[in-house]
Amino acid sequence: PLVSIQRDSTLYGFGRAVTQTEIDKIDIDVSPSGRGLPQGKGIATEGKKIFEAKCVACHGIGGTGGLGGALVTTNDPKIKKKEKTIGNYWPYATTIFDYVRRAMPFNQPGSLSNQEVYHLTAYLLHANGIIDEKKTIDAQTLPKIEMPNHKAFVPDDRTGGPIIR
Amino acid sequence: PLVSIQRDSTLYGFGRAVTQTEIDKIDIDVSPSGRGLPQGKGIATEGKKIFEAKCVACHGIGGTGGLGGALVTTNDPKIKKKEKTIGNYWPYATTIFDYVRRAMPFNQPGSLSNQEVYHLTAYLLHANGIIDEKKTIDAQTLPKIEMPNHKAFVPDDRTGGPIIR
Amino acid sequence: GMLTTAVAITQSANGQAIQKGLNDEDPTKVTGTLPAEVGTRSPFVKSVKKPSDISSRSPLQDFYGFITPSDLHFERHHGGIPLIDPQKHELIIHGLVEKPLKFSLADLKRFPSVSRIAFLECSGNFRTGKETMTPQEIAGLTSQSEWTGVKLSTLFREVGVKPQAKWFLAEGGDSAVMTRSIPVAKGWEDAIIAYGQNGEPVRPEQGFPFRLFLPGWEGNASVKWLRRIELSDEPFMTREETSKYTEAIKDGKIRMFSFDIDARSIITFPSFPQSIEKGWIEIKGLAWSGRGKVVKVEVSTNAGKTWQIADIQEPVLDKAHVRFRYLWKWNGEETEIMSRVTDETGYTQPTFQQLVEARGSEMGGYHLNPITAWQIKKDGRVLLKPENLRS
Amino acid sequence: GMLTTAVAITQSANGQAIQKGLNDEDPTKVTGTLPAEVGTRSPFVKSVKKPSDISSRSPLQDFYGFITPSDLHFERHHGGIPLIDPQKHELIIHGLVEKPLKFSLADLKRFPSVSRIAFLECSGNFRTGKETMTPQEIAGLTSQSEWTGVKLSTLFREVGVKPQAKWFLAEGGDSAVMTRSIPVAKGWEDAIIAYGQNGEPVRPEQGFPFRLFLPGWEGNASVKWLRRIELSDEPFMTREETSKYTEAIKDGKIRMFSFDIDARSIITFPSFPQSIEKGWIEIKGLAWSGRGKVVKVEVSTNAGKTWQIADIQEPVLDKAHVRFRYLWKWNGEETEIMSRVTDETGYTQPTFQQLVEARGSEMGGYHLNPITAWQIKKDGRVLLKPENLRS
Ligand code: HEC
Ligand code: HEC
Ligand SMILES: [Ca+2]
Ligand SMILES: [Ca+2]
Ligand SMILES: [Ca+2]
Ligand SMILES: [Ca+2]
Ligand SMILES: [Ca+2]
Ligand SMILES: [Ca+2]
Ligand SMILES: [Co+2]
Ligand SMILES: [Co+2]
Repeated sequence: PLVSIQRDSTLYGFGRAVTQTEIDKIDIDVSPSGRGLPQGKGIATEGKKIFEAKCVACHGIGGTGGLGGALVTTNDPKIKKKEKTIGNYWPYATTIFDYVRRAMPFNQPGSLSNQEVYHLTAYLLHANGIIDEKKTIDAQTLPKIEMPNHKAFVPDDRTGGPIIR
Repeated sequence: PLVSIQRDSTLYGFGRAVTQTEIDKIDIDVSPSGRGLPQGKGIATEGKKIFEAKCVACHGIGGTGGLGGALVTTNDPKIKKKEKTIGNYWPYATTIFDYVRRAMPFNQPGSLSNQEVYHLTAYLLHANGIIDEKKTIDAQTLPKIEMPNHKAFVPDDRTGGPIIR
Repeated sequence: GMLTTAVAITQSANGQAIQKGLNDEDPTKVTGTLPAEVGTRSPFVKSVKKPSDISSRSPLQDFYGFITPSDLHFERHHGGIPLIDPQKHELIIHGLVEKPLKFSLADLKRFPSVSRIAFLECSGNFRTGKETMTPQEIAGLTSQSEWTGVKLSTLFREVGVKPQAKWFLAEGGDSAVMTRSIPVAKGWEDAIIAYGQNGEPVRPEQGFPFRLFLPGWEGNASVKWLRRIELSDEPFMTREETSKYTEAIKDGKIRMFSFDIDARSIITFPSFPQSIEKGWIEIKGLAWSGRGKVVKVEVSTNAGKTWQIADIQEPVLDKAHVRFRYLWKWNGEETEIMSRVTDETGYTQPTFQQLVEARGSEMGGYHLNPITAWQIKKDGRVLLKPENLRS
Repeated sequence: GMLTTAVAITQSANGQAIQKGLNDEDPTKVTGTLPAEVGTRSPFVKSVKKPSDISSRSPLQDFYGFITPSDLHFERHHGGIPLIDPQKHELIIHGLVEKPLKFSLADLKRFPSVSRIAFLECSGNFRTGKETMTPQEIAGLTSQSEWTGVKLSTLFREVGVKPQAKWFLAEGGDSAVMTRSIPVAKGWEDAIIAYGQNGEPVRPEQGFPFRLFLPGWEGNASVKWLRRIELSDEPFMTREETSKYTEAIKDGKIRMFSFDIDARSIITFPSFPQSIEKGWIEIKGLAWSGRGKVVKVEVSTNAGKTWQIADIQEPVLDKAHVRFRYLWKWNGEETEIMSRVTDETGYTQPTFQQLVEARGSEMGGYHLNPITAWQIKKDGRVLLKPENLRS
C-alpha cells in the first residue's frame, strides 16, 4: 500500500487544551433548540427603531428590499418573482438571531449587543407577520416560534446513479 | 482507452510553408562537418585586435579568465583546479565559431560580422596553442582541426537498473 | 549582476518582478532580464477573473490542463476577504468531544499531511439567458487545485469525538463569520483542513491560513478562514443552509443539505466569443463529478443526435476536473456542439429540460448542471444556446 | 462596490491586487476586501526563490504536495529572460524533412494537445560543502508543473521527418540563442512543445510563448523560447553539449549526451534551518526519476543503518516528483535522517561515496543525485551532513 495504516491510528498530542472561557468567547452560534441564546429579550417596537437606524440603508423601509436584499415578505403584486424572505422562506426563527448577531450590519459586523439583536429579531418576525407587536422574544420563546415555510424543507434525495433529481 | 488512436495518425495541415530565404535568415548553426560555415576567413593576429576591443573585459587579457570565464588553457601552477577551456576541453573547433556568433559578446549578442567571428575563432585556437599564428581559418580548414581533448568524450553509458554509473 | 538589460524589471508591492519592454528589438540581440525571487506573467498575457461585489469567476476558456492557477481560482465571499495574521489565528474544536483543543497553523502542520487534486465548485455556478456568454460567465465558479492539509479525522481522533456527535458546525474567521453544519461522517470520510494550495500556502481568497475542504461538496460548505468546529447532535440551521444553498424542487418542497456536486461538463473550446475555421478542430473542455471519478465524456457535434466518446487526459482523479478532448472535422455547416459526462455512480449529466422535468419549473438556482450547447454559425462564430429559464 | 474595507487593495503594475493591512483589528469585525481580477498572496507569506546572476532556486522546503507554483519555478538562463511578443514569434521546422513549415502560437494551439504533470531539473542541481544549507540551496533547481502543449511527434508527421534524420537541433529565441542536439527518437517518444504551465500560458522564465519539454531529461535540453528545429543526420555539437552539460568520469573520459535524470530524493522537512521537538514528526520530502515512475522511497532515521518504507502520495506519475512522508517518533537523541528512492528500472539513489566510486574522484558536477543526510542535534537543530567534495 502507498500509505501506512499507522498514520490513521496514532494519537499525536499536538494542539493545546482550551478553557471554557476561551470557548465561550467565540461560541456564538444559536441552534433551533435555543442552545446558545443569551440572556435578554426583545420586542418589535424597540427593534423597529434600531432597524431604522442601522439596517434601513441596505434593506429598505420596513425591510422590503435594497442593496442587501429583502427581509420581509411582500404581497406587492407588481413584484412578479417573489424574493425569498424570512416570512416566506426561512424554516427556523433562531437563525435570525444567529445570523444578525454574527454578520450584520454588513459594514459593522459584530457590533450589535445581544439586547439589540433580540429587538431586531422580534421586529423582523413581526414585520413578516409571524408574531404580534407585543410578543416578547427571549431564550424560551424564540425556539418555539413556528415558521410558515418550515414544512417545505426536505433532505437531499439525490443519490447518484442514473436518476436525475 | 482514454485516448483515441486517430489523434496520432491524422495530418492536420496547420502551419504555413516556409521559404528557403526565411530559413536562411535564422539557420545560423555550424556543424562539426563544417555545414553552416559562411564565406570568409580569419587569422589570429586580426582576431587578437577584436578580442582586445570586445572580449577582454569579461574574459581577461589573453582570454585567461574573468567574469565570463577562462577561454584559454593556462599552465599556471598557482591555479589548482584547472578551468575547463577551449584548449583543454572542447572537442570540436566548429563550436567556437557557432557559439561566438550566436551568443557573444554577452552584452551585444548577435552583433559580430562573420568576418569578425572567423578572426576571433582563429585567435582563440591560436591562444590555446592549437594552431599557428599564421594559419588561415575558413569553411574548409576549421572542420579539419583536431581538438586536443576530442578523444575523451564518450556517449552516456547509464541505463537505469541497479548499476550506479 | 553583470547582465545589461533592455527590458526593465520593476518590483511590485509584493516583491514580484514585472517584465516590461522598452523597445521591440529582436530578442536574440538583447540580453534578457535577470532571474528573480518571484516569477512574472508575460505582459502579453491578459487573462483575468470576472469580479462582482460577491464573487469572481475563473476564465475557464483560457485554461490548459486541469490545474487552476491559484491567483485565478474563483472567489465567492459573504463578507469579503479577511486579512488574517496566521500567528493570531487558531482553530478551536469543542462541543461533543472528550477533550476540546485549539490548534495553531504550526500545530496543524505537525500532523501527518495529505495532498489531493480536487475541484471546488460553488453550487450557484450556473448562468444562462443570452447567446453572448463565455464559459467564464456560464460556469466560472469552479476551479481546481492541489490541496494539502491534515485530515479532519486525525483531529477528530485527537479531540475524541463522542458517538452522539452527528453534525459539526464549521465557522470561519471572516466578517460573515461563515457557518455551515456538516455531517460528522464527512469529517471521518475525506474532509481535510487545508493549508496548502498548489504547492504554496492557501491564498487569502481561498481561506488563508487554512480552510475546511470537503471534496466533491458544494463550495460554500468548505468554510474558509476556519476558526471553530463544534460537534453537535443536530445541525445548527444556519442562514447559509436555510435561507441560502437550498433549492426549490417539485411540489413546493425545498431541498436542504444538498451537498454533493452533480456531474457536469462544459466545452471551453470552441466557445463564445471565439470563432473557428473549416477543418480539424480539437474540441476541449472540463468535466467533473462530486460523487467520484469521471468515467466517460461524450461529445455531440450534431445538436445531440449522436454522441461520440471524447479522450480524457490521465490521471483521472476522484472528485476532480478532467480535461477532455475530441477531434472534429468541421465541414462549414451550421450545427450545435455539446458535451455530457458520466460518473462512476452511473449518473449522466442531464439537459436543462430534464432538470426542469425532475425538479419542476420553479426549481431553484443551485445545483444546476445542465449540458451546455454551443451554436456554430456558418461564418465560424460560436454562440451559446441559452436555456429558457422561465417558460 | 458596497463593501467598505479596512484593508487597502492596491493594484500592482500587472493588475494584481495586493492585500495590505491598515490595522490589526479582529477580522470578523471588519468587512473584508472585494473579489478581484487576480488573486493575491498573503502579505504574511514570505517564500521566494534564491536568485543568482544565472539561476534562481525553488524554495523546496516551503512547498506542499507536488506542484510548484509557477512563479516559484526554478530558473536557469544563459542569456537572461527575453521579452517575446507572441505575435512576432514563430517555430520553424526544417532540415531533413519533406516539407519545412513555420508555426505561430495560434497554429500550435490548433493541434491536438496533451497535458502531463512532470518535473524539470537542471542537471547541475547539486550543492554541498557546509552544514548550514537549505534544501533550496542543495537542490532548488528542480520544480514540477502541469505542462500542456502539442506532441512533437504530431509536428514531425506534419513536416514529414525523413528516415535519415537521427538528431534535431532545438534553438531558442533568447539572447543566448540556446541550442541543443536531441535524438529524433525522443521527439517521437514523448517530447512536447509546451505552451501551457499549471493551467496558464508558460511563464517568461520558463519559455513563453512556448518551449521544448523533454520529460525526464536534463533541464537545459528542454530549450525555452523555441524558435527553430532542424532535423539532421548527426548532432551539432553545440557549446552546451560539449563545453557544458558534459561530465568527467573515470579514466579521463567525459560523458556527453547524458540526458536522463537519475532517480533522486531529498527530505525537505525537517531540514536546515528548522528545528524539531521530541515526539511524532512527519518527515516529508520529494522523490523523482527521469527514467519513469518512483516505486519506492525509503527513509533511515539511524544514519543509514536500517531503512523503512515511506508513504507515497498518489497519483504516482511517470517522470514526476512524488511527495513522500514518513512518521517518526524522535526520542531526543542525536542521529542522522536521510531518504533514498528506487525507480521502476530498479535503480536506487546512491550515496555520494558510491558516485565517487563509480565516476572517479575527478567526477564532474552534473547529474549528481546523492542521498542527502540531515544531522539531528540533541537540541533539535537540523544541519546538513555535507559531502567531502574533493578528498
Ligand atoms: C451596508 C449594507 C447593510 C446593512 C447596513 C445591513 N445589511 Fe443586512 N445584508 C446586507 C447584505 C449585502 C446581505 C447579504 C450578505 C451575503 O452576501 O451573504 C445582508 C443580509 C442580511 C440578512 C439575510 C437575508 C437573507 O435572505 O438571507 C438579514 C436577516 C439581514 N441582512 C439583516 C440586517 C439587519 C438586522 C441589519 C441592521 C442591524 C442589517 N442587515 C444591516 C447588507 C446590509
Ligand atoms: C559582458 C561580458 C562578456 C563579453 C563582453 C564577452 N563575453 Fe564571452 N562570455 C560571457 C559569459 C557570461 C559567458 C557564459 C555564458 C553562459 O552563461 O552560458 C561567456 C562565454 C563565452 C564562451 C564559452 C566559454 C565556455 O567555456 O563555454 C566563449 C567562447 C566566449 N564567451 C567568447 C567571447 C568572445 C569571443 C567575446 C568577444 C567577441 C566575448 N566572449 C565577449 C561574458 C562575456
Ligand atoms: Ca455552540
Ligand atoms: Ca543548419
Ligand atoms: Ca459557494
Ligand atoms: Ca447528499
Ligand atoms: Ca539547466
Ligand atoms: Ca541517455
Ligand atoms: Co446544495
Ligand atoms: Co547531462
